[in-house]
Amino acid sequence: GKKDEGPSYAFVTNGVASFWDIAKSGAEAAGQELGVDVTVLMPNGVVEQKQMIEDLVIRGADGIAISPIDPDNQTEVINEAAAATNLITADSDAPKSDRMFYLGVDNYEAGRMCGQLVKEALPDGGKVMIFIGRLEQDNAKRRRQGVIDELLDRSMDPTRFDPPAEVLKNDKYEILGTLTDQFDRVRGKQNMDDTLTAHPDLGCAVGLFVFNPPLILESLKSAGKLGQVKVVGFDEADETLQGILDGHVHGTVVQNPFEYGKRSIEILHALNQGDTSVVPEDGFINVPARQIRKDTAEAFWADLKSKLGE
Amino acid sequence: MSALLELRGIEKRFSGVHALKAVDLHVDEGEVLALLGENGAGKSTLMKILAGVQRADGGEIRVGGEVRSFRSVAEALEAGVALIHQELNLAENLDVAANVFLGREPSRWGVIDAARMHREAGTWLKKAGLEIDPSTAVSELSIGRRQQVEIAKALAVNARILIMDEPTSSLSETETRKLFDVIRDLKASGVAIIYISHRLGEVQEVADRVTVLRDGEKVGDLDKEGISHESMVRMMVGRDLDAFFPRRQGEVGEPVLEVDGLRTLAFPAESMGFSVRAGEIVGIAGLVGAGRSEMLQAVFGVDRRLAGEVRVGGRLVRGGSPAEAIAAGMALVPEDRKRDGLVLEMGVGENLSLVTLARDAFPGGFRRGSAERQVEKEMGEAMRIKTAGAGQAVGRMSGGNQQKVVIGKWLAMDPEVLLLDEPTRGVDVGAKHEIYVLMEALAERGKAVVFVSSDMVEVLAMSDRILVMHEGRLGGELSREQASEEAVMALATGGKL
Amino acid sequence: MKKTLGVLMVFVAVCLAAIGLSDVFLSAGNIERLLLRIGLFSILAIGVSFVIVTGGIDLSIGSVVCLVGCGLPWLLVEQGWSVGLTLTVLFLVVGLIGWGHGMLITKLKLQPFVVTLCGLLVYRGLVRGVTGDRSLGFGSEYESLRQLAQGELAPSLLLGVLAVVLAGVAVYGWMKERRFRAGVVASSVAAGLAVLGAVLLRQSEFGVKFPFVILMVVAGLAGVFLNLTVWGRHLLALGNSEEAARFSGIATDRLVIVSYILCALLAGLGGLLIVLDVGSAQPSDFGNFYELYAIAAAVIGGCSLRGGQGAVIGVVVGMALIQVIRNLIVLVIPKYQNLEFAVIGVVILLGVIGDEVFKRLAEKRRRLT
Amino acid sequence: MKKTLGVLMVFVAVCLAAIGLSDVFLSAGNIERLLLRIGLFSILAIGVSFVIVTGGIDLSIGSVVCLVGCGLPWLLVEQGWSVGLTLTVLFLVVGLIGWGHGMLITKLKLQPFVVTLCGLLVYRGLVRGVTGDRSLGFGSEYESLRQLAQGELAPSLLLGVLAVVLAGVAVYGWMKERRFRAGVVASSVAAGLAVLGAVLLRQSEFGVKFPFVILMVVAGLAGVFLNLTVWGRHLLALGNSEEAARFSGIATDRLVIVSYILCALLAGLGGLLIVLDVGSAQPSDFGNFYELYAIAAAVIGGCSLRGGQGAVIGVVVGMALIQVIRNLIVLVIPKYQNLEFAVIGVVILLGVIGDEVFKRLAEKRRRLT
Ligand SMILES: Nc1ncnc2c1ncn2[C@@H]1O[C@H](COP(=O)(O)OP(=O)(O)OP(=O)(O)O)[C@@H](O)[C@H]1O
Ligand SMILES: Nc1ncnc2c1ncn2[C@@H]1O[C@H](COP(=O)(O)OP(=O)(O)OP(=O)(O)O)[C@@H](O)[C@H]1O
Ligand SMILES: [Mg+2]
Ligand SMILES: [Mg+2]
Repeated sequence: GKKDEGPSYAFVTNGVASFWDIAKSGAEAAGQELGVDVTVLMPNGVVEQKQMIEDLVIRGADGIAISPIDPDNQTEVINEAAAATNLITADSDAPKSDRMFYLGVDNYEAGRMCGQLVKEALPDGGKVMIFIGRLEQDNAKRRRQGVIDELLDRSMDPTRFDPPAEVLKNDKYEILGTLTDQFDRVRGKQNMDDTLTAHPDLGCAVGLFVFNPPLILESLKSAGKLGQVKVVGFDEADETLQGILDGHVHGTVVQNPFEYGKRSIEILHALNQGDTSVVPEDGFINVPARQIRKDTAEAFWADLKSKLGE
Repeated sequence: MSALLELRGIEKRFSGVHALKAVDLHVDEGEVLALLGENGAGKSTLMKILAGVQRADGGEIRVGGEVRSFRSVAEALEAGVALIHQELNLAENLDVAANVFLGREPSRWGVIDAARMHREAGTWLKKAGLEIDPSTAVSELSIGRRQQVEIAKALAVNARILIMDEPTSSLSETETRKLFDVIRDLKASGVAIIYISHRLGEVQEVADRVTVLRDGEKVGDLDKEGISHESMVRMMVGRDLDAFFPRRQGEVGEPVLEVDGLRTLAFPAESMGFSVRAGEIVGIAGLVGAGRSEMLQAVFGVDRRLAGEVRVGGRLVRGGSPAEAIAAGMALVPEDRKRDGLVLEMGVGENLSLVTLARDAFPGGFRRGSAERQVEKEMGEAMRIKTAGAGQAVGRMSGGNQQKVVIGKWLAMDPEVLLLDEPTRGVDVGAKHEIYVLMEALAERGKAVVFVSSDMVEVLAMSDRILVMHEGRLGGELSREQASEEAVMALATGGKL
Repeated sequence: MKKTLGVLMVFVAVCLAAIGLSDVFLSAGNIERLLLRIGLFSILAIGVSFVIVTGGIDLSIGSVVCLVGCGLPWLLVEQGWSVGLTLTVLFLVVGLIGWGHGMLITKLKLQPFVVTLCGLLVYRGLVRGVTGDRSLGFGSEYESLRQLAQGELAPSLLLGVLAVVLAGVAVYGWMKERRFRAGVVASSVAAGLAVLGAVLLRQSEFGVKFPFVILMVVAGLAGVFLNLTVWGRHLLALGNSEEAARFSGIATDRLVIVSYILCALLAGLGGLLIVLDVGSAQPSDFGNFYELYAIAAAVIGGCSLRGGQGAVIGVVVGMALIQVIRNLIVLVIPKYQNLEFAVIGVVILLGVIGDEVFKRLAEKRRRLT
Repeated sequence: MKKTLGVLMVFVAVCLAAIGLSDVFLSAGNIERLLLRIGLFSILAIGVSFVIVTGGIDLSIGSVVCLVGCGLPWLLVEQGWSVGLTLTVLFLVVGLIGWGHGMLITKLKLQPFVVTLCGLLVYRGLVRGVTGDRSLGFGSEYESLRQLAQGELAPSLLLGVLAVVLAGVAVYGWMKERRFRAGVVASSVAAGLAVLGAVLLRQSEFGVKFPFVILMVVAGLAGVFLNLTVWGRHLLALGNSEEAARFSGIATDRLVIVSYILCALLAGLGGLLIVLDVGSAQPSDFGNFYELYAIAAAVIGGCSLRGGQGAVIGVVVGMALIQVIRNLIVLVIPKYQNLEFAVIGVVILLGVIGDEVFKRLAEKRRRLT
């Protein structure tokens, strides 16, 4: 029972990953600051995500932020929850739903930023392989598509989808494919190992989920190819940042999970206090993605560490 | 007039064994045909073919003159053929009534008429000589009682042709008598019965005709007049067995096995004490369910003792694990050889050396292959175990040969005290004789031998002393001179001498 | 019955704890959702208990859930098939899968664990390959079909159903085992009253979703089948001793095959209802681990993996227990949500240990009298 | 031996196919990695085969892998424990886990499936709870410890090991069953020559990672234990018939407990090596499903889930088969990577079906002679 306690807010992720650890720290930091109760839940799959949202509504959460796994098909659950409490989406949007607004990056754009990094790393073109946890979720699809479209110099079209089974190329870049690991790290590393075997002339490996770049680095290290194959990452795992400093990773695109968590809670609290000024006109609060290269890595990492209280 | 049942030229091969070679057989209405043969002769196989459990490789089955071929048990039942299996086959999770009617439950629209089933089951059970509540769980019954349930189950089929494959192997005198009454009734109502048994006394009593198999071949028939112990033995074994029960006059020495104040889980209120001397053979008699097996198992330590002391050669043997009993020189040949006696998937050699393996091992626990092979050779010869080639799984061997493997396993460790629970259950005359000789030889060498048996003849002939159990109690003790069928029966049913 | 009583007691205890710990546990909305979840998942558990009764196991349930759960939106939305055709084809395929398992297990004598483990790998693998591993869903279409999972029954109708079920349970308990009659009747009535109370208290918006109603029907049929019919009896017998059943003239192979078909079909039904409820499915994880939940529920509900023992009511209560625990954790201690599995594991373990200890004590008492 | 021969043949066939389909399959780097993976995962499979031989099962392997895999970086990096203390504590805990399983199974007579299913839920749940569900890793530290998984042995040393193993296999096959002597010797020599050839062809950068060497040692010890010692025989006997073993004075309970402890310890060893190799771990999914791979490898390698049958070499070959298939898919048809599970499932199924059919044919032939 929570009757006479203060307001409580919840953040529902789209899975369990270290990316969300950072968001959790952000949300909890906001909770401490505001003196409110904050819960971060990490479901496995849509079924569990639905159940968690339902249970949170029943529990009487005063505001919920979620990162929907399959936004197009989760409209109902989101609407139901939105009818009961303040609801925003973070990290991944559900534009067709009644969510109040979306807070996060445009994953397609972030993907294109990542693509730019690949172009920088491989100015003369070459073979590129994409590694990702899984492809089903919306942000993954868009992020990957952004990378591909940027490399192939295609127009901006976030709705495009190239099946993972196809080899895509233009005169410079050959995208060999997209390998998923379903969050199994051993698999993730093996995917890179086998790619190195099959394509000794691999130019660049792109790791799109937070744990992918570190696995790519592990694999390169054990193959003695560190520095020979370019690596472009996504998100800010410690190993990735260290890799940038060491010169083994060309760069990474960081979202701002800490901000996702922190600002979600702050905004939900404001809404709960009746302050509607926080609602953006266009329904989108952009927490822009950034490219981190060797020159910016150190400062970024120091800042991150201080935020996480390390 | 053609016979009710006629088998012609039945053939059956298993891998490595030609189990049936062109066997002919026939039975008439109201006739009791005894089917005899040594262990592994092919009796059970023939009957399984007849009951639709297995299919013949060749030959013809005629029921009432009509050629039939049973592809399943259901078809055989349909044709009026029922089989009481040699090994128990009951669903232990169900109650007695459900087992009696298994596969033929009285029902309406698929819904079981439980009340009717229990009522009728009660009647059949009574006929089979078992007066228990039909809603008793089968798992709570002793082996002998389970065999009676099997009998009731077969009776309830109302078969025209009823096959009994060693129905009395776990039954004692009283229950056997009741079965014979049933057989007489069935006979009178025109049922044809095929009766398989290794107790030749019974055969003499009930059979109208005898057919003998040897090594999968039919060796001949005996008609009512020709049936005698000697003639049957000669036909089965191919020679006379002299001195079927070896006579004994060894010296009896000091007590080797002493049991005092023993209480078991089956009868927690009763306590027992007895002792057995070196060179002595003690028989333990009693009705089915009297607690004999339970007593041996508690002495040996496979079952927990509630109280009591067991000493071997004066040394206390703690209960709770057979390993200690073995270390003290005890051996137990269990009643249920398939479950407790043998590792069915393993070969003869592996089974024979199971107990001695650790003793003979190299330092560091490595197995000594030479010792294993020696045990296999020695015991194989001593017990005259017949196999269908090296490496044959014991589960595939005939019942008698399996029993020899179990006994051989224990003899290999050269025990001081040998406990045997129904050692000749399902064993043919030849092998029985060999087992008797073995028991005798052990006693001769100053070992203590205790055996539980439901075969009255055997108990009377082989024991120096008979202990009779009744409902978990030692009801009395008979010396060789006092021993008689009447005396044993009196004590077993709770009476006094 | 005895075993069912044990899990029922644990369940009641957990529910009481839930009522004490959370003031929204008994709210109409929560009960409604709980019943929905119990409905969805118990269907799987009942399916697997048929197989468990035969002494087998089915590890492919989660993948069959995935097959139907992903196949439905894929065929309807992406391939544009009609609802009728899609359902027919899906359930034919699922039936064939069950039949295939049964055939491999009975005719080729392969081990159920191995056969269905391969099933687990193959069906999900195929779905992933065929659908190209993409997210599938209904968007905002097929609303009428989705009513199958989302529609509600009025409380009055529910009460009727409940009454019938309770009566059935009571009668069954009475017929089956007199010693436990009292306990069963008492606890069924208590459970009934609890639900009734909850309903009356907040009758306002309360409604029972169809999956729970479907579960009631499935459970009722399964209970009758297993406990009262000849085939159920035969299933129990063959689960204990295949030989004993075969030697009694029972067509054991056919029965085993039927039970695998039933299990697959119920898994398919569960998958159908779950995807209709959730509206979206990802081939790579939809239904993941559901077989383990289903098996766990069956086991705490009184089925023995050695075969020959089954109890439909117990299985439903077992699954209800799991669902209430999950619900409770999110309601009361969401911070420790990642301990959820540990809690469920511990409760299951305590349940089976308690059961065993209880059985031993009873045995001892019986022996001493 | 017979069963081992079957899976060996399939394995050789798949390898030949791989050589034909991919020109990099035999490259030093690939072989090196394959051996590493075979090493890492076969250790788990050998562990579970001890339990399977007793007629039991261990579903908690994946969670034990998670426990050690996450516990190691957590204790070292986050809690700052020393390496020695961490390893001691972890393996003590894992040993206790195995002991607990064994005790519950032997003394309380609970079903192995249930006990270890609870283990599966509880250990991972606890790790998730305790570590707060966050990613754990070594960063760039603990390089020397990580050498345990990443270090290499020179080819010459490998050849020595290989030769010894081959000789062992040959001698064993010769002693065990004369009829299959020829087959075993031939195929071992063939396999040896193949590896030898591969090595000589590209001796340049070839080295064998320690996990494979550790596997060789573990497999050697396990093979000796199971086939040559008294306890191994006792284990087989009790797997076939617990009662008969108990009546023969074998301390069945103790043996069963030991086999669960061994299984847990080997799972822990596997988890240790895996995390040292990969460098990071996420509590929610590290080791997920590994028990199923391990069990599958054990089964295709010739262990029967009914107990009483085991074959260490077969188990290793079984796991090698799985790993080669995975490798092959990524090398040759990466676009169908999501069909991987389906392919593995089909191969396992074909393997066991082939085995059964082969056995039946042999039986038939024997009958007709
Ligand atoms: N399933 C089987 N597979 C292989 N061989 C078998 C099988 N069943 C029986 N045999 C063999 O067939 C032969 C006949 O066995 P059967 O059981 O019919 O003998 P029996 O006359 O009934 O013997 P007993 O008196 O010991 O019961 C034996 O050699 C036995 O080993
Ligand atoms: N597994 C069991 N579970 C419960 N009770 C049992 C079990 N086995 C035997 N009993 C009971 O223990 C008592 C003694 O059985 P026991 O087997 O020792 O008798 P027995 O004299 O050897 O008879 P039999 O000739 O039938 O084997 C019987 O009353 C029986 O009902
Ligand atoms: Mg026989
Ligand atoms: Mg007895």
